[in-house]
Amino acid sequence: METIALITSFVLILIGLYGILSQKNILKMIVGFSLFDTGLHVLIVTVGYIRGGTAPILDQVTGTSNVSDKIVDPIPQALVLTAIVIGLGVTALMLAYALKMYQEKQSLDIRDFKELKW
Amino acid sequence: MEFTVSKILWTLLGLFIVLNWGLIMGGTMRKIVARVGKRYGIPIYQPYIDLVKNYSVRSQITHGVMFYLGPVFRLSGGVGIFLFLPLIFGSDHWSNFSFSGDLILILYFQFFGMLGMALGAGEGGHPYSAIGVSRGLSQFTTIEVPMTLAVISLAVQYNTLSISEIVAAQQGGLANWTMVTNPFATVAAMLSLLGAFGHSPFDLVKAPNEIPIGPPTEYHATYLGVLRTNAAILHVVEAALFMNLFFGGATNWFELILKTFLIYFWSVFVGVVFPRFRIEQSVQWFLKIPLILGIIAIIVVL
Amino acid sequence: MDFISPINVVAVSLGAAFFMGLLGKKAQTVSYILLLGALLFNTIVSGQWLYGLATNIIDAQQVYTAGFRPPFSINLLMGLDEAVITTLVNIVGLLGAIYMASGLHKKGSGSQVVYLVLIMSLNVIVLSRDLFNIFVFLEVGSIATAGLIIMQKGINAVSAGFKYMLATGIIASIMLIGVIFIYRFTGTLNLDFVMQSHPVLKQGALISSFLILMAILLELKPFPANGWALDVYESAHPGISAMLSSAVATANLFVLYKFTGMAGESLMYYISLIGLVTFVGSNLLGINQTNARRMLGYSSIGQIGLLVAIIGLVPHSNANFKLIFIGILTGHYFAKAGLFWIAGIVKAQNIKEWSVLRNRPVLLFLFLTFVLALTGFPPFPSFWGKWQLVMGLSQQGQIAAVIAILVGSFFEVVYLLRWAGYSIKLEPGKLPEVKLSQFIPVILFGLGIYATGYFVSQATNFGDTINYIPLVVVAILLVVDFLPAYIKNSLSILATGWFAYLLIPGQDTLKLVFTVIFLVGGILTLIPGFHVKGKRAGFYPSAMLMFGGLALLIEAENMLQFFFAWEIMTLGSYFLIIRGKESMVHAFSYMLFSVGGAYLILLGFGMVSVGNTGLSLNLLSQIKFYPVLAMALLAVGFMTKTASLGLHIWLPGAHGEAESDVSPMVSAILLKAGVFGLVLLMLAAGGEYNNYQGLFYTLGWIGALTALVGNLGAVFQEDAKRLLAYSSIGQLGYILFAFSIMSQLGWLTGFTYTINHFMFKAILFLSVGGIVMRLGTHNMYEMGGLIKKMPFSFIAVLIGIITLAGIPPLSGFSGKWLFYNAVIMKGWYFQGAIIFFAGTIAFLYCFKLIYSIFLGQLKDNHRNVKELPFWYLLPQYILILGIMVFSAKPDLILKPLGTALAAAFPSNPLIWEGTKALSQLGYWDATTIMIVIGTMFVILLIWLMLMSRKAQNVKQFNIVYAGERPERPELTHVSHNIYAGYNKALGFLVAPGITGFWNYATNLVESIGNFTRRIYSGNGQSYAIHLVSYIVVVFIIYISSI
Amino acid sequence: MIRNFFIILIIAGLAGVFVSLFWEFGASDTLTPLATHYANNGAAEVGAPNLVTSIVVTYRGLDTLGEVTILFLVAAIISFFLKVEKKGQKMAPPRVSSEIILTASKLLVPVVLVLGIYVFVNGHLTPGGGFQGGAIIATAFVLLLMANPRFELNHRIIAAVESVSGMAFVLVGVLGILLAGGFLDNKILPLGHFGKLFSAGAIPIIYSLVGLKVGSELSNILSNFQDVQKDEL
Repeated sequence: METIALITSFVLILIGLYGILSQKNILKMIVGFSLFDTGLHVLIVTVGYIRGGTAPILDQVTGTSNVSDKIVDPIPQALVLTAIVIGLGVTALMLAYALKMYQEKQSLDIRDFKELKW
Repeated sequence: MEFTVSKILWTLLGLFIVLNWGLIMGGTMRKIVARVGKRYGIPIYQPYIDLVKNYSVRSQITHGVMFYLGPVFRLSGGVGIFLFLPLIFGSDHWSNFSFSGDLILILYFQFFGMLGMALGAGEGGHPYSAIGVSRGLSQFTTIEVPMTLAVISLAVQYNTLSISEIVAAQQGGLANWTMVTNPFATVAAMLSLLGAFGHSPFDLVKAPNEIPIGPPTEYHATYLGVLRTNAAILHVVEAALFMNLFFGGATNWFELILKTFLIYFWSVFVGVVFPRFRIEQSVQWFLKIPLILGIIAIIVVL
Repeated sequence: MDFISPINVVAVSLGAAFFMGLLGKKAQTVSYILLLGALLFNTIVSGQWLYGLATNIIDAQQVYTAGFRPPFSINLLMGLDEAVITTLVNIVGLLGAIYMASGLHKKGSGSQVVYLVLIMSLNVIVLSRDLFNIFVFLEVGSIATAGLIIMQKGINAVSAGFKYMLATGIIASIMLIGVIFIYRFTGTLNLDFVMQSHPVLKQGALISSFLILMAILLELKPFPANGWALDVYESAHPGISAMLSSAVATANLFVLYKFTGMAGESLMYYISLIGLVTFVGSNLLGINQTNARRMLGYSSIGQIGLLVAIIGLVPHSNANFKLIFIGILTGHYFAKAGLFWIAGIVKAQNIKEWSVLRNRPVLLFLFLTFVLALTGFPPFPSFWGKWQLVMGLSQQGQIAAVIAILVGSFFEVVYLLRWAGYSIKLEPGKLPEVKLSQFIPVILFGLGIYATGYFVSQATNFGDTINYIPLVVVAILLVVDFLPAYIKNSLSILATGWFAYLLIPGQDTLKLVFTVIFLVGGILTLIPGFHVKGKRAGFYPSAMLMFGGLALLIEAENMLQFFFAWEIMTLGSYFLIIRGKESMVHAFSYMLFSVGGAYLILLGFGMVSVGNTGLSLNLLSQIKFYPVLAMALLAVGFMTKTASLGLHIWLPGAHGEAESDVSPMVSAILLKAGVFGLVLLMLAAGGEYNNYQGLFYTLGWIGALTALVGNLGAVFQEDAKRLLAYSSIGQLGYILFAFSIMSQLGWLTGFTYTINHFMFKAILFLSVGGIVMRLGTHNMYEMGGLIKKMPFSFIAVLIGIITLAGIPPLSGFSGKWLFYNAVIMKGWYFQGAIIFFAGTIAFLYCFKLIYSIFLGQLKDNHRNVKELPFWYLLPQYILILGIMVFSAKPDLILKPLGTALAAAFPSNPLIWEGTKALSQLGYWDATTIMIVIGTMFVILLIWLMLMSRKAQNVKQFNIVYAGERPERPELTHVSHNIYAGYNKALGFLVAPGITGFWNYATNLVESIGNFTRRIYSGNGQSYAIHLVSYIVVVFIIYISSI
Repeated sequence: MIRNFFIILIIAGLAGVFVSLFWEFGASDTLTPLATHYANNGAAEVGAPNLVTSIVVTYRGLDTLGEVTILFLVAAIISFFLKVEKKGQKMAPPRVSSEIILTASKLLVPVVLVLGIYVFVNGHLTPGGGFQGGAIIATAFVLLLMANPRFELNHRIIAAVESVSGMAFVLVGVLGILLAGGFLDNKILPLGHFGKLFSAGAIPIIYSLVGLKVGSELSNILSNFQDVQKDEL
């Protein structure tokens, strides 16, 4: 179970990274980023997985006291929430940048933005 | 040592003798040169006539103070060397003021006259003077190198810089002369002496043919007289210096006269045989064989 | 007093930020005021804590959130370190906001919000102890930065911003992976708990901590994975660049410092390596920059690299670690912010246009302050930091690191000082009007850097032994710079006299010689300044900087004082030299050689301190760590000042092009500073019976060859002042040679030469300089015949060259005579012969000098030049008096010197019988010689005057000229290339081989830089690739090590 | 070509890094001590059945504040970055959306809004919370925009909601310092009866604020993009 998730996340991250590093089109690079992030999020959740654990919400199933052996680790889930939001923000800002760059040069090719060098 | 009246008088007497000998020797040499050149040549006493004439010329001009002082410097140079040089070994009277400085003093005092002369000539404002001076100085720098090496070699050999002690060390027969004990130094020094006396092949400084006698171009009348006087004294004194350093010094006036004559003749002899060097040639020449000899001279005494 | 909890920084900032969002377009002034208020509040909070913690009113405090203890909730720690860092961050934040007032106004509350949040986030990452929390606020920070970058209009900012986002995006993800796995392997996110569990960490945890540290390191822009940062520095609003370089970098560095606890020792090693590579590499590439802001970017990255290296190199337990770190950090912090701000004021991109600063002297002063602070000159914080760093590293035996640091610093010096030179010398354009809001922050930082410098110095070991009086004098002169020259001149002379009065009494004989040369010489060379009309802005502070430095050099007792004085003196002389019309290039090369030398000295001192305690200069006599090498380094360091062979190429230009009265200062006096250093060194080496024979033998040869080359060079000069400059090289060669002999006679020779050179070179440079001033040309062949116009100068020069040439009876001969005896006794015959040869060569240029200027034919356009001004002649004739006394009675000086030297050089002393000096070899009686020659000269003069009383003066052209009458003096004045024949014969000896070598070296460095910086192709994607590959490479190296 | 090869090489390298990292990783059967503490005492300490929420809002409240700030930042940046001077811009001819979308939007928007509100109000009881709720709310605006491209979101109101909720959030946090154990402590209000809507102290309030804030911010961002497109045409 966790291995599958793990490998998925792993593959997602690498694909995303490959996209960032190889795609010339800025939008595609941003997509690469989203993949990268998604992979990360899967990873985080996986890290919090406990064999046979259920969602960390106290209800009839779990009861309210010493539930530590019934649930999965809530912390990574809390973290992933944050991570997702941050990823969202970054992506939004990147898109804004892409928009602006397109307005400036009518191009989305990263290679066309080389005024500054050396 | 003290400046007693008698000491001063003795010195002046010595100076007088040296001057006369210088004049006569000069005349003789010119005679010899003339004869080598199949000419009759001047009478021996010609230098006296020149001197008298020069000192008694009426019309005289000057180009300014330094021009005026030039000859004075020059003559002081000559006389000074005389003063600091012990002439006759073992004689208190003829050792002049040599107590005030040693060999180094003499080596460096040569420059005194040269510099003054150069400046005087310079103010003369004649281009040839400047050219002559520049050539003279250029040649001089390299003449001095083998000479210095020789002197150092001597100083090491005798472990002293005092001339009288060097002479003392050479007493007691030909075998003790530096010429024998330290031939390389002697040869090196004798070669640089050629340059010092400025006869051909090292006479581009005065270049008698194309430039009217180089640095002294502008000098005439009394000035020229002073310069001639100096030349006479200097030749003897320089020769005497070499005599003291390499040829066992002199214990009496006759020995001195003989030795100085031979030493001076050596330069004249070379002069009549060899053609003249261009300045860069002479400069380089001294940095070849003489230099090497000088170095060897030092290596042997190490 | 009750302390405001640091959490309020977050609360207030965010509250204000959200409120500003409410204000919207209309009330921008209100929101701006709100912004300032919030920033001020932050500053007060952190400042208050700084005060409290520094004065131990209060202890470090933990701030718990959500009412739970860590590890269950996030906690902040406010300790002294945090207080310092946050204060720095908040101050620059506040001033930056003031600086960018107009920009923030234009962009509206949005930009102000972003700005405020940025500062807030920096505070949090410094304070927080929770890994994930730090990650979050790092993200906040980088997004805010990405927002601020685009405050600047234009495509450049936009694309730079995008590159920035690409990079930080990847970095953040890497860090996140690290964090999550740290949690996985240690079960906590709290830094302190992670560190506690560090010893038992498994490999996985090590790798995750590696990733976290890697991320932080990448945030700190390691070379070469930093192209994105450079573009940002270049294109963002200068205020923002300042913020990134000062505030953000500072905070991130602190985070790195916090995290190092998680890293094993092995990782520390790599951190230091990364830092060093960055420092050297980035500065190397900086050399080729022409765009000021990009250059500053390179410099920033370099400095940050250095700080990273320090974090990695110096054990944090080391008592001095924090001092070093703060010293260099603050130096960078103030200077970089200041420079970027000035860049915003100047607007000019190309460094050559920065001369506009000259329109605002205050601005120029601040600019120079910051540049010098970056290059690590005293009294700035970075100087003390660097000093401590080098000392500390040397004691750890980290010589390689020291060398790397010095090399990097040298590269930085190269481009920073070139820039300074441009802005001082080039023709100024028009300065855009300066807003007060922009001006104030720069001034405050200017003051701040001096204050910090002082405090750091007091914290440095032995730093309290530094004497600041000379700097105070300089400061005063700076303040009264508006006064007319003669007042400031009198002030300077008074000050120098005062130094002399303080130093001379009871000074030991050897130092006394130098004291007199430095300070009395200083007074004498200042006198001509009275001739100058007007203000002469900036001259006197520089001069007093130099003389003050020299004074400090004399009284230095430990290595720190010595090095401090050395740098001060260098600085002053640089500003003096660069004043000359054509001096920019020459001053630059002078500075490069000086700084290089200074670094060698620093390295040497470092090696000396190894295995010894304290810094006393006496330690030079007990070097434990590679003594010979250390000695050699120090010697070479000093020889850069004495312009010995190979290190001499700066001198002719620097001395030749300097102002008329500066040349004597730098030539007659300043050069002796190097000699002074050598003298100290050789004494410490143990005098006659030392263990460095080989070294001194080499120095002897170098000295001899220097003399030869220097004098030959002088012979072929047409420029009077350059001729003298070359002659200085030669003379200093003699001096080096004489001291290297290491015997009593040798040292007497050395001192005689030193004293003589001081006197005659001052005379010559004063008169020649004066003449150049009068005629407006340096070329001797354009002069001539001036003896009629300037008799007094002629006499002075005559005396000067007679002394120089060593002709009896003047004191030059004393030197020659001693020299011969010393050489022959030592057995250095061949070196001696070379020196003698050099000496005869001296005649050539002496004659050329005096003849071409004073004799020969007077030129038509000089027919009515006047004699030199009184203020130039006065010092000359005072010195001539000195020469005369020294010539007639050398025993006055040489006898006491001999006794003083007897301690170090017991054998074969010089014996005095009254005025007669006896050595083993010979004898010499200066007084008698003087009398004999004097009388004889007078007599002969009288004789000649008797013989030729009727001689009448004739006109200029009345000469024996083959019946012709020359039309123009030019035709008859033989001077140009007068030694052509000599040149043909020996010119090859002065073929500019050494200059060629240095040019080659320079070009090599530059081309390497040029080639390397191609990696910054400008393609943001490539930068991303650099990042990732950097991680991979470092990882591979690291993993293979554990 | 070489470039791509190089990239692949690098990525392989990075893969190596991860492999060496994942190697020791296997899902465990027990929680970390930290998590155990939350699991066992969370209910008592914070009083929220949804442990994730109690961690997000209380234990790690500061992070959440950071997140909110990030969204806020992004919104602010985009608004001044993409700001378009309202020069007499030429409007493209309005694109008429299909009947379905129009009706659907009319029908759904209120429902979606209610759902969103429900999600963040119950964030401490059930899965979900401020961010999720906010996101849902934002989708409502997306729907509106799709239905009617001309739809003008009132920036003032959104900004107001955004800022006010943000300030309130901070205020609650500060109250935590004043009234309870520390910044963002939720015990400024009684924990109430476990599992009821009005329980877990300040959490419902905070989460509602977050919800409003996130919702408004996201919609703000969206509308900004929308504005730009408008004037692109």
